[in-house]
Amino acid sequence: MIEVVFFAALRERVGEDSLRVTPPETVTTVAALCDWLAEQYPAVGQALDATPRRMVAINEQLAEPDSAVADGDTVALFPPVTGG
Amino acid sequence: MIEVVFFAALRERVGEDSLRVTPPETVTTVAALCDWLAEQYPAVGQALDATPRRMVAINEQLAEPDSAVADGDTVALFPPVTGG
Amino acid sequence: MTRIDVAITAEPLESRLSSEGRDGRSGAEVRFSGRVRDESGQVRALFLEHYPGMTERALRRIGEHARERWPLNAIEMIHRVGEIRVGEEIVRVVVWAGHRQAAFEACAFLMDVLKSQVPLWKKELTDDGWHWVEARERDAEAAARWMAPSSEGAR
Amino acid sequence: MTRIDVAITAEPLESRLSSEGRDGRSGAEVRFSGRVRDESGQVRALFLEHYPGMTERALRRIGEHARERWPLNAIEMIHRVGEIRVGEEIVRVVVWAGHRQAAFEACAFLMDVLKSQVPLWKKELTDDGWHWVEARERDAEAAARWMAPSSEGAR
Repeated sequence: MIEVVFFAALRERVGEDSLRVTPPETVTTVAALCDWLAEQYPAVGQALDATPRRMVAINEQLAEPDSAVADGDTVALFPPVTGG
Repeated sequence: MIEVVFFAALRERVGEDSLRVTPPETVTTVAALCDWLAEQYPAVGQALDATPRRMVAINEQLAEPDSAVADGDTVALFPPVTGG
Repeated sequence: MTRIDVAITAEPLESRLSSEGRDGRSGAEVRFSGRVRDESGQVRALFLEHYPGMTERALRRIGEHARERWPLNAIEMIHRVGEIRVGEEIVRVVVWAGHRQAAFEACAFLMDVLKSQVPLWKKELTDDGWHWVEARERDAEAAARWMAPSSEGAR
Repeated sequence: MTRIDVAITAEPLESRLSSEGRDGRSGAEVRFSGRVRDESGQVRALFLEHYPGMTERALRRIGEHARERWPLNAIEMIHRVGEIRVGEEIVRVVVWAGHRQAAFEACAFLMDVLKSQVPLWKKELTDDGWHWVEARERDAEAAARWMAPSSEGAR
């Protein structure tokens, strides 16, 4: 199982704070996970399309679209940060 | 008349806070004033020799050795500053 | 060892004193305070969202990068979250070092990297309602300059 | 117009609050505090001499240079004189601006120029008695980098 969490504008567009999902074993990267989520959850697909510039963190560390995801990970998707 | 004021190590070496002097008309620059002071006041000459790196201000504005000095000016001589 | 203190708080930062660093080691203290600006005269309030846990870890991580890169004695980073009014302090970064240049550079580095890598998001309230603030290209560029080969030396 | 406040005081700076700049104009406040360091564990106290009148004018003048060079909202410079103990604040420079980069640069500029152009002299008390502190080449170089053609733009 993978926990997917959303923040800020992306969270509002998805309409959920988080999803617990179990994608097929072929989903091994962040990019593949996003593609799979978009297929399974149309609201997520639309929210991702509406947020073309995105950042990702795996287990609370910044990561890239081609970073590996594995069972048990927490994957956070969010718009570019605007703190400070 | 020109008022010459000294600060910090230079003041201590001269042994005076200030001198009021009336140099001859040929003394028209800071450098010439220092040379003339050194001749007239051996203590000042020794203090200037002991302070080869010096700064100068004319009427409270930083100046250079070849800056012009005139009757009525206040000329300050001091070692490089060390504030902050 | 360089002390690193980080905090995320929903309370006004104005009421928090920073550690004093009056130990005779730190000749230089550089402090940055960011306040809510009202550029257009239209911002009523700001709301700051964060990623509990990761935000604090990310702050600590950038502090660790700074202390690898400059000789520092202590770092403090506090960021406010929740609703904030115009004029209030939103972030405070304080760096103590033996010499001022390291303190200035590390403090500027921390702010630049914070703005592009630490999970925090701003929402503005104007007469039209709440809007998420867009990330600025300028902030990404400010962070990128610390990654240039010429300014390397971190690890 | 950029407000410039300067002060020379024989009282502890720790007891002086800086103006707050909470007007909604200033997103960025950068503050430098310099404290008496005890590098060798041998400094008992420091004594600061100044040139009454000129010191204040020189501080104001470098503030004017800074406000010509960067878009700033306010500048505050306070320098302590007389006898000061290890750990106490000797100088505080605060810059308020709309954006952080101008505030960081102006504050670093003010400190560099203060250290090489403002009439203030330090004397240290060690076990051997009082000694005048020698000016450091590093400080002259730090000030000179702001005068380089590539960083021109002042006047």
